[in-house]
Amino acid sequence: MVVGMTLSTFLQQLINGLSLGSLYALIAIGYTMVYGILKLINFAHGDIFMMAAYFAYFGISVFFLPWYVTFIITILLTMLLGAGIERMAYRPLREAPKTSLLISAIGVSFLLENLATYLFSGKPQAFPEFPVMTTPIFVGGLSIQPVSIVIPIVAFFLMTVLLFIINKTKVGMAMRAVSVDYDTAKLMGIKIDNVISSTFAIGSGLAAVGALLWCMKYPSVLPLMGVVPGLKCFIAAVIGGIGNVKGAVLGGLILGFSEVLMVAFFPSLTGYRDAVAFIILIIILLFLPNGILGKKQVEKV
Amino acid sequence: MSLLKTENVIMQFGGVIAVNDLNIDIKKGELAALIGPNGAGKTTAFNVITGVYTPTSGKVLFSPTDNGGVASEIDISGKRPDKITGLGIARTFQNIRLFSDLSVLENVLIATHLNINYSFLSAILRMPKARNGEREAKEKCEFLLERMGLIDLKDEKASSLPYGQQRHLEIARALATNPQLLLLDEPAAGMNPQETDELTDLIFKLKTDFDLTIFMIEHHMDLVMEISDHIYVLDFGCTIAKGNPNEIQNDPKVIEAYLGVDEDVED
Amino acid sequence: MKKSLSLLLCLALVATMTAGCSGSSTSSDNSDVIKVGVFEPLTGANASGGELELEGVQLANQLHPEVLGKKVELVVADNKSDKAEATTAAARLIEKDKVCAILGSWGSSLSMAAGDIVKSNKIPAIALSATNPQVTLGNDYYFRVCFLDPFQGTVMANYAYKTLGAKKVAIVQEVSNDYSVGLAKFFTDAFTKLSGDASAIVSTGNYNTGDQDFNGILTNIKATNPDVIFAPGNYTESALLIKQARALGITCPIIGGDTWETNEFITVGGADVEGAVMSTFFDDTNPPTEAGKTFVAEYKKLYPDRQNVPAVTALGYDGYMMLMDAIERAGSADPQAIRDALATTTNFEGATGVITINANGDAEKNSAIVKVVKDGKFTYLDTVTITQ
Amino acid sequence: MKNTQNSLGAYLKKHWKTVVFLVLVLIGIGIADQFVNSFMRRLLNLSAIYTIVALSMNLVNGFTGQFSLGQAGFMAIGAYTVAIFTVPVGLRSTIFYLAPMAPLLANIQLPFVVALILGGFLSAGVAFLIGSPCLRLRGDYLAIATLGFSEIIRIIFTNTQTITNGALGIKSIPTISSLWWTFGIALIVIIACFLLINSSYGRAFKSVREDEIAAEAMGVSLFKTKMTSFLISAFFTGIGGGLYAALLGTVDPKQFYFTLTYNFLLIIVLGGMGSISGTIIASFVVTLGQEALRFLDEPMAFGLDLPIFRPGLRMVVFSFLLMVVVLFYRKGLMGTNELTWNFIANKYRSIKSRFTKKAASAQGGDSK
Repeated sequence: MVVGMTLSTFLQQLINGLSLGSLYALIAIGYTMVYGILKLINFAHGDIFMMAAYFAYFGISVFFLPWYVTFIITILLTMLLGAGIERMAYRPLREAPKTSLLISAIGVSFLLENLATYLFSGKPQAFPEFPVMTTPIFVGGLSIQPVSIVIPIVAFFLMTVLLFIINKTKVGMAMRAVSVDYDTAKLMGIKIDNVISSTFAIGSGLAAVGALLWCMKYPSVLPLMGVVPGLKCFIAAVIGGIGNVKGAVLGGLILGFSEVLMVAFFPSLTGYRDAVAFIILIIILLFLPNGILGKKQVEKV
Repeated sequence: MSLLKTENVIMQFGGVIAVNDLNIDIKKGELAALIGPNGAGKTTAFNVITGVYTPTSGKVLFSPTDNGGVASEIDISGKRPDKITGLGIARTFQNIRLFSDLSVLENVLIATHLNINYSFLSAILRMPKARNGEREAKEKCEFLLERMGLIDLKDEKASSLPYGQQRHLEIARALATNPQLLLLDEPAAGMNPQETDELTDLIFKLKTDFDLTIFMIEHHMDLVMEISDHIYVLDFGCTIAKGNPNEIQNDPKVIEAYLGVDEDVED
Repeated sequence: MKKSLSLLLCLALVATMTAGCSGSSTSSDNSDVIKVGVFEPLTGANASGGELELEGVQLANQLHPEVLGKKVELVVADNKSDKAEATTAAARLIEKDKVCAILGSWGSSLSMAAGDIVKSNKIPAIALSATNPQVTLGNDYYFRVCFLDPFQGTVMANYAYKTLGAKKVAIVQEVSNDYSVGLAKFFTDAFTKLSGDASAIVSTGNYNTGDQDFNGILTNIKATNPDVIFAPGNYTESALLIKQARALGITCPIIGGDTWETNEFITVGGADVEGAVMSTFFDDTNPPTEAGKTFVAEYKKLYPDRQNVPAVTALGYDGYMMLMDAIERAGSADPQAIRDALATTTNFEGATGVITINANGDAEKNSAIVKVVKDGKFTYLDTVTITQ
Repeated sequence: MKNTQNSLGAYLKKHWKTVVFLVLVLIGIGIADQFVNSFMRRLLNLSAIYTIVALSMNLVNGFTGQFSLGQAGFMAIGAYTVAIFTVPVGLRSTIFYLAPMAPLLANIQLPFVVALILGGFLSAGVAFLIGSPCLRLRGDYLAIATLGFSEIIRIIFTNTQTITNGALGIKSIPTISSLWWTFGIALIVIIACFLLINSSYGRAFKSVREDEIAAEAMGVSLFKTKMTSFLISAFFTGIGGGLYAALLGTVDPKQFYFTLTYNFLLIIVLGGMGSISGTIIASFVVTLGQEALRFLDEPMAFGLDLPIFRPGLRMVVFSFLLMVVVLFYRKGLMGTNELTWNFIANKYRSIKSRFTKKAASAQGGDSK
């Protein structure tokens, strides 16, 4: 099978991997930020992503708003939703055992999925087309959709912006403080609630950007569309070292490439594609428990 | 004959050296104390001995006596904590770590788990072996609670006990593992002078009754000086002095590093 | 306080439940009403199909609300596209609601899940669009009004080989969907037989329900340069798959099965699904029977803003009408009598064609409609008749 | 001899209420088995199976404090074992009509009980493989890793057509309908869990939940303890899965999507993480409640044509309920308590005293 593969097929697969991986990366960043600060797997992240897709769909296809207005509204609404979820479902449990928080996260995810099914029906909605983004350009047998180029650029741009926020701004400093030591940060007079809210808002905003780009590439909107990307992107964040923004991007790319290359090199195993992410996860956790770029954590006794 | 010996133990976390070249030698049957200012690395030393941390380098040698009365030396550095407990080292914690949601009796019973001789299957089927084992464990634990004056509270939740009694419970729990060496991490912390006196008596009694060797971290100098056979002083991870209470009290280095310079260290 | 409150809450819940479960069974004694169960996925992955079938049944019920002088009452149960729910829902229809027959369900596996229950309770059931042979096989109480997968696979293989003149075919199947896997297999068998070329299937790709990215599989397929791609599966996934195939520069025809015929297939697929070809049960522009014409007219009256009449809705209509016919012939609403009448259905004029039930309980049908997406509409292309 | 007789007598004397209760339960099952209609029977059977699986989950999640989300996968293993080994050999060629069954398995048919137990052991075997790497992970990583494994199992079952029949699933599994299978096994599992929890092993589980470092310092081997709990849980879950297959008569991979696990999570959260009796009550409440709330999905609920009643509302209500429990009744119905005679007596007393107090204060108010 490898023998039969031409160079152009291989390059095409690399392009596929790059754009898929960058999408994973965008969503993974949100996971990593929330985990970094609350040490919580935000199971609802994938569903926030789904809600963002619906917001955009309603904006353009139902309320007929111009796309740029819709995008801005979508991102803002999603940020609000993320912060709102934190306020309603996570903040009351901040002093509770970790398990309660995790269950609450699963509960929110479950609720959003069921709510979306109830409100928007289980039928897929067609996301509006963006011909500029999707009309392929053919370069020597390779087909490249502009969106496949835009996704990695946006991902890297947002990663840079985020790194700037985290490392150079006051909010970022507060975030880092909270993530290192919650109690001390509190004592230092950092407004923990605000910091956590803004973390959720930023993470959800990134999910919204991810959703917009995702829907341009895969234009169907469904209540359960966030489940699988959600799980995979969490895995991407773990692979790269959870809590680490660069790691999330790296993990997303690794995951995207592994999935596509597995399909490319082992066509008979394509049915196992979704298992790839989990297998990589378990291998990584066994040999690099803190991920590729993660820091070692010492438990206090 | 030494029961516990550490040889050049170094414990490093990233760039921080918490314990630097620790050399202690505790003889069987003695009561040794580890003192030093806050952050000197005392609890870290305990954690290395009990296996919570694997030392960066150095050896921890433990010579437990087996049933036949024969002692053999084992390097326990890097062994798992439960294995080390199984060999005969039990500990209490500085910031009490009871199983707070469980009853007082259950807390102590858990410490007998390593000596049970029945399988989970016979536990599920309630075989005679399991029933007998259960009964013996319960008798033993009730005896220990009696000794620690907690028998009337055996069905209370551990977290509902007052502070002092929680410390007693921690000791009872440690004793239930049948230790040869008992490590006490600040047993008198937070106690008033009267309670401290009672504790002093208790430690003495336990030591003889259970044929224990005791190694403790303590800030109450009166207590330490009164009951210790041997004292080690740590500062910045290094052993700066060792000797009997008299020698320590007169050691200029100790006075400088610990007693002299910083007077309110005890709090 | 809180705890006792929640305890009370739970007790209340159990109480309602017991009351609910035992209370309503009394109403079945009401002999003026004939209860017919409709057993469909109304939530979950198959909700779309379930809804369409239900609409057909409801339309038929509106037009023919009475049989034997009694009112026919539809009892709808949602099986949530889930097998465990499907069995409870079926048992509930039979035991609690005391229905005399069941219609449904969209999705063969859901119908099969109910198979044992209708069989052991001796309640007749009619599958509307469930095409898997296993639904009726070995079950004397399950009937069906549509054609079967082996037939459909053969139809599409014929279309690909004869009409399109294909020599090399690539298959993409939804590996987690029994319908898709079955159809792909029957297609493969029929096509290799027709072409006499054992290696006519040049590649087979698998994907899972819910997948959205097919670029990897499609890039592999592109390298094998097939004449046709056969991709039976869910409409959402299929629409995305076709879009991505076109974006990759794959220009060959892409064909599939009856599940494609939904509005969502076109809305999601947009311009890229133009030219996609599928087999289906019914063509609303040219109904084969008088009953079909009536049905189409009534449907358009009820849903004036809908572009075309879905085939599964027609099958839903047929299922109900065939049941009414059987009840009339049986002269009673006794389940066993209805079953026997159903088994002897001959030349019943349904909307989708003339139905004769064979020994297996299946509708004898030897032709299928082939449709193509043209200008955003499912357009009649061909009627393929297979003679065994 | 005399001694054991005495102890038996003493045991009966001490626990007569429990014994009477158990006998009543058995009689109740017997009566129900005779008279209940098949819809109710199915619900009761399902409740009993949910009790088994939820209890197994609680063993790991509630008692041992390890957040595992692998129930669906272990159920799948048990269910498929029963399906593969009990389907009559004669029917197999029609069931595996796309790809014939692997010749190695095609002619093996086992009695139901044997297949059921085999399912339990296979499930435990897989749990061992999964547990060895995963149980060393920290809490939330364990959650995602076990969830991943359950998905991998589902994906494998989808793709191994000659063994599992892939997406087509296996139908015509000989079914059980008597309540004795499910309730009998549920009772055994309940008693086994109860005895286990009250043994040294159970205390070790709880110590790991309460404080891993202290547990280790008391000589409890973390890995061994977690593994024991995980294996027992997987074994019982496998059995539950086998019963599930035999109840439905058909299995396919989609049934074991990871959201199935959320059902059990809801149950143990509602019942109380770390309470056996809570889990039992919640299993029945949730299973029967899901049925009772069906009217929410029906447009004509209460005879009113309200647009809010339509398919999907029921699940919204259910997920909302889960959130309410998590946020406001974090300990669930029972917390870590058990519904013992003492517990009931205490509750009764406290409620009674509250009422008398209320009555007293009301009277006081009156006299004023």
